[in-house]
Amino acid sequence: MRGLIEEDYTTQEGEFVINIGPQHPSTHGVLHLKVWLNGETIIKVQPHLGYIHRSIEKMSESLSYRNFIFATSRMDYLAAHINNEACALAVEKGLQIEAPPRARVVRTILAELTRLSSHQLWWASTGLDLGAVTPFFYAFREREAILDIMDETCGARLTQNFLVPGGLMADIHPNFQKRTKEVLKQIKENFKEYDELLTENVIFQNRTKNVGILNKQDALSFGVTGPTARASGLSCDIRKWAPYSAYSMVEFDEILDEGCDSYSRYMVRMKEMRQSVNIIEQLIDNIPEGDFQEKTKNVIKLPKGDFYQRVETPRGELGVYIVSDGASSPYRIKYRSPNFSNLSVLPELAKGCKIGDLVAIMSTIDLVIPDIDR
Amino acid sequence: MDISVIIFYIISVVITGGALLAVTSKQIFRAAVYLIFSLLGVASMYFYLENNFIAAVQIVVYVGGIVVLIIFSIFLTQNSGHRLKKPDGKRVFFSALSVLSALLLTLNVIGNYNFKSNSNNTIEPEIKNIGMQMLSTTQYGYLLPFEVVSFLLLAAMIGCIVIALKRN
Amino acid sequence: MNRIFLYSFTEMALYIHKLLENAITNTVLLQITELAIIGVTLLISLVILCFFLGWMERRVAAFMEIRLGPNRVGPQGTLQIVADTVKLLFKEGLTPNKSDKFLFNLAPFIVVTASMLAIAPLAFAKNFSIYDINIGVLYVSSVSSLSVLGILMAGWSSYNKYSLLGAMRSGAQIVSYELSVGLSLIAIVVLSGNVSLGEIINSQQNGWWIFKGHIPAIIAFVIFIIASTAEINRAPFDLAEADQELTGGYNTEYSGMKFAMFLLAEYINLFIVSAMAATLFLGGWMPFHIGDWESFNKIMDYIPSSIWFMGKTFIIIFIIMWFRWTFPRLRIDQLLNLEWKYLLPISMVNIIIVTLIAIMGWHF
Amino acid sequence: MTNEELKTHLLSLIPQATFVETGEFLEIFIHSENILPLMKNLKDDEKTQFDYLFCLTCIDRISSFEVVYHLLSKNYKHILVVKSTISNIENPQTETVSHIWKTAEFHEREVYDLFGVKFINHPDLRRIFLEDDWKGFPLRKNYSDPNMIEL
Repeated sequence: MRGLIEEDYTTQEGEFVINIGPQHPSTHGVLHLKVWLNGETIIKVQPHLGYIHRSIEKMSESLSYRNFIFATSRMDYLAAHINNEACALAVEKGLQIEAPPRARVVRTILAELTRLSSHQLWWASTGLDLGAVTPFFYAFREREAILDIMDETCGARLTQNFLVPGGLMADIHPNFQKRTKEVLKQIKENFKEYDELLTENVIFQNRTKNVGILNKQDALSFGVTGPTARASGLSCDIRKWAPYSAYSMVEFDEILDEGCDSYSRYMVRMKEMRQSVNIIEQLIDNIPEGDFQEKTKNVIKLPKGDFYQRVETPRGELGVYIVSDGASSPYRIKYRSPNFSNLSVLPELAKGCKIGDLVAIMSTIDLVIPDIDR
Repeated sequence: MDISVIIFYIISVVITGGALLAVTSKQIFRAAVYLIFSLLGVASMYFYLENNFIAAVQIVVYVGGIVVLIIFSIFLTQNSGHRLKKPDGKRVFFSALSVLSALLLTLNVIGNYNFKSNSNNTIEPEIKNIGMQMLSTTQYGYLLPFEVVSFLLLAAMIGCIVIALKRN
Repeated sequence: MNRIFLYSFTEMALYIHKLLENAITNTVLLQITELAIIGVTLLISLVILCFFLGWMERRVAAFMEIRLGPNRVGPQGTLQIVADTVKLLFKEGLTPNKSDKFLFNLAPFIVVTASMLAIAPLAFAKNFSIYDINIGVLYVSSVSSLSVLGILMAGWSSYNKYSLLGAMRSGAQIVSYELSVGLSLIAIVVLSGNVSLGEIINSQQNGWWIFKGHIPAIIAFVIFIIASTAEINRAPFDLAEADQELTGGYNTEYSGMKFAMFLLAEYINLFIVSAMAATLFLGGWMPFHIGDWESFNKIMDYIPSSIWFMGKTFIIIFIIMWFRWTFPRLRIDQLLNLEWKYLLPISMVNIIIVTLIAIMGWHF
Repeated sequence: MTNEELKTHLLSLIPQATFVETGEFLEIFIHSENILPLMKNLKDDEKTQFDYLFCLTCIDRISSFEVVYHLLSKNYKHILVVKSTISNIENPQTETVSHIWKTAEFHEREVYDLFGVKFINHPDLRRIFLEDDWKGFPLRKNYSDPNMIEL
């Protein structure tokens, strides 16, 4: 058994160990945390990973450059499109081509829709983790509408697989613009409900404020990215640092918060949703006409060398590192997944907290386990 | 046989059975649970005697309060699930001796007490009367014991707080 | 006895009593039969009540969560809960291997029995209660403190750390919140000068205590609702179960009918708490009366007393359900802080004010 | 600093290092023995300030292992890729950098798990994904498993 050797459970007087996970309502997947407790207070947390390791990196070594993209949809399944985008961009970097403007704009819109739906799921599950069941259904109302748009255009709701190196797999659905605008209108109206239901709730604020303080130095040192790091005042938005796709065409703010606690992580995501709406609004009426795909060879071969592409997923910085030896499939692929680094800071944050706080911290870090295990 | 007699015997069995099991049980948590049954039996005996107030107080104080505290301290000590060791002979002997002398004393008192049947004029233990008695300063008033007990409890509470503060 | 109300429970009870008296001559047998009838009727009506509360909770939850809730099994989904019960009946009641099997199996019964005991002095309608004990308020609060023992037992005997943690939490929680519940009950006892539930209801002939007792009575009512929600382990104070933290707390290891017993106890407790609030603060079965407005009071009297009682109780039940489906859960230290730093001091001060009001006769 | 300035600065630190500039980022090749002083310098030096290790991985070059560090400076916004070569393929070892960047702790565990590269002085070097008794290191090129399906 992994790491469950007898001496691992040694405890001091008055301490005991509980296993949170691999099946536990608040771990959102098969994450296994071994928690040393003194009463309700956490002394130490040790994550155990790998319960759903599917070796996507090894698999990709024998897949072609067209096919390996689709394996990544299963990594961070809440941001499948953005994972695909990272891979497509990395291959395009190797081929030294650029997707046509139409493809780039559509990619960005889809990416932001993905971000919205991902953040909505996060909001839903945060409420659920803290014991409020109702937010779940309110968030899923909008998420469903977004997934319906995905369904119409990409043909799939969760694992879109809509991208190929060089552009999009197909053109957008005729209804795409109309329905997106409808959804945006709906979302903007319902932000009020989100705030009334959870953000302004006194119990919620007490549960999250001053809980799980992550200072800026630690965030940087642990490689924490995404909203989790931005809530500690660490600027790390790849959309600003190294703009890709159509992000250089739009104006938006990088949300930073100096609160460092769970509540500011929450607020950063809430504000980010509004920014995403803002980005989509700027692009949705300006989708350029033209090709949606750059012509590529049937069998793509990348030149010898390394190609690294960073993108901003809803959970942080995703890096795709392709090492090519000139063949038709990558020599080595590395996914620098945001959740892997974000998880590494969890033991640090949870020290001295209560069990209830651990749940609050986990949900505001927003872990997606398949992305950790890959 | 009247139904009240049946009820009386049922309650008696619960009290004595609970008490016996509580002292003979090998597991400390189970002993506490049997103690609950015994105390509840006493409470129902009070109900049976129509001393409702005393019965309710018995439940609130002993079952709801003291036994819960006992169970809590059992939880907090380690090895609460383990079986207790058999006590050594000397201890058994002296325990038996003390129990026996207590039994003899009780029997003696009961035997010498002249029970009067006063079923004709039952006293209604009104809460008002109890309250008045509790706070009266007359000859049979309980104000002094009442105050002494509350002072003792206050001291115990302060002591608890001091101990709890020291640990941090 | 007012003959207008054909559905008076008292009439029914008397009728059955007379019927039995004629049939059975032996007094012992008669008493046993009547006890058995009361017991069985109580059990059946409690189970039906819990079915209804279960259905109501689902529909209320669905209403809050913009969805439909059960609406297929039976009219408006009313039979859904029956179907669930049948499912639970047929499920295997697992007992963990290393658990203390005797206590593990005993615990659900203790919890259910404790909550069922508390129903005895409640007056469901005019002159209708199982046993109008002369210390009703004290009795209810003492008997309801027994359920914590069942929970502690369940948590300890499961041989599961989650269960143990849940039991510890619930123990700390119930013991603390009992104080506030008790103090807010005492507020009404002081105002009415009575401990018997029947007498307290009668004292509300010319107005309910929540109106007669000025602001202190309202404060006591609010504290009672908050503290008793905590005492019956319902969200946002459901730390003992806390699915997201302890995967179910003290009832993690329970399944089948034994689990259903905990559910049953939860709903009975919910009902008792609401009924107590309705009885003490809102006049129980007493219709809405205003001072000496004779004609208005007469009109109000035409609504049957059982409907008054149930109406008030279910309004409070709805409020407590409303809490559950909108609030996040508190943390354990916040929970205890709320009690010891806010509710308890407030109710202590409140009780002094109430006593002053009662002595000076300032209440109506 | 631009890539050129960075290059001259680094050459003053380690004269024997080689550079590749064809890719997107500047890459520096060094031997694994020199890794620790260089990394410490890169992090602490006022001029470089590489305070963010955003990727750490390994490549099996069959004749050697290559540990790749992607470094970024939040202050100067320059990026450097450090590639350290481990020539001992029988028992690959290198110094840990987990005390310089804490994120390296998990990433090095991953590399150890999948490549078998040992990190000396690592605080908690255990397998991270695979079971403790797993045979072999899956991401090595010579890894084979009877249950593996050729695609």
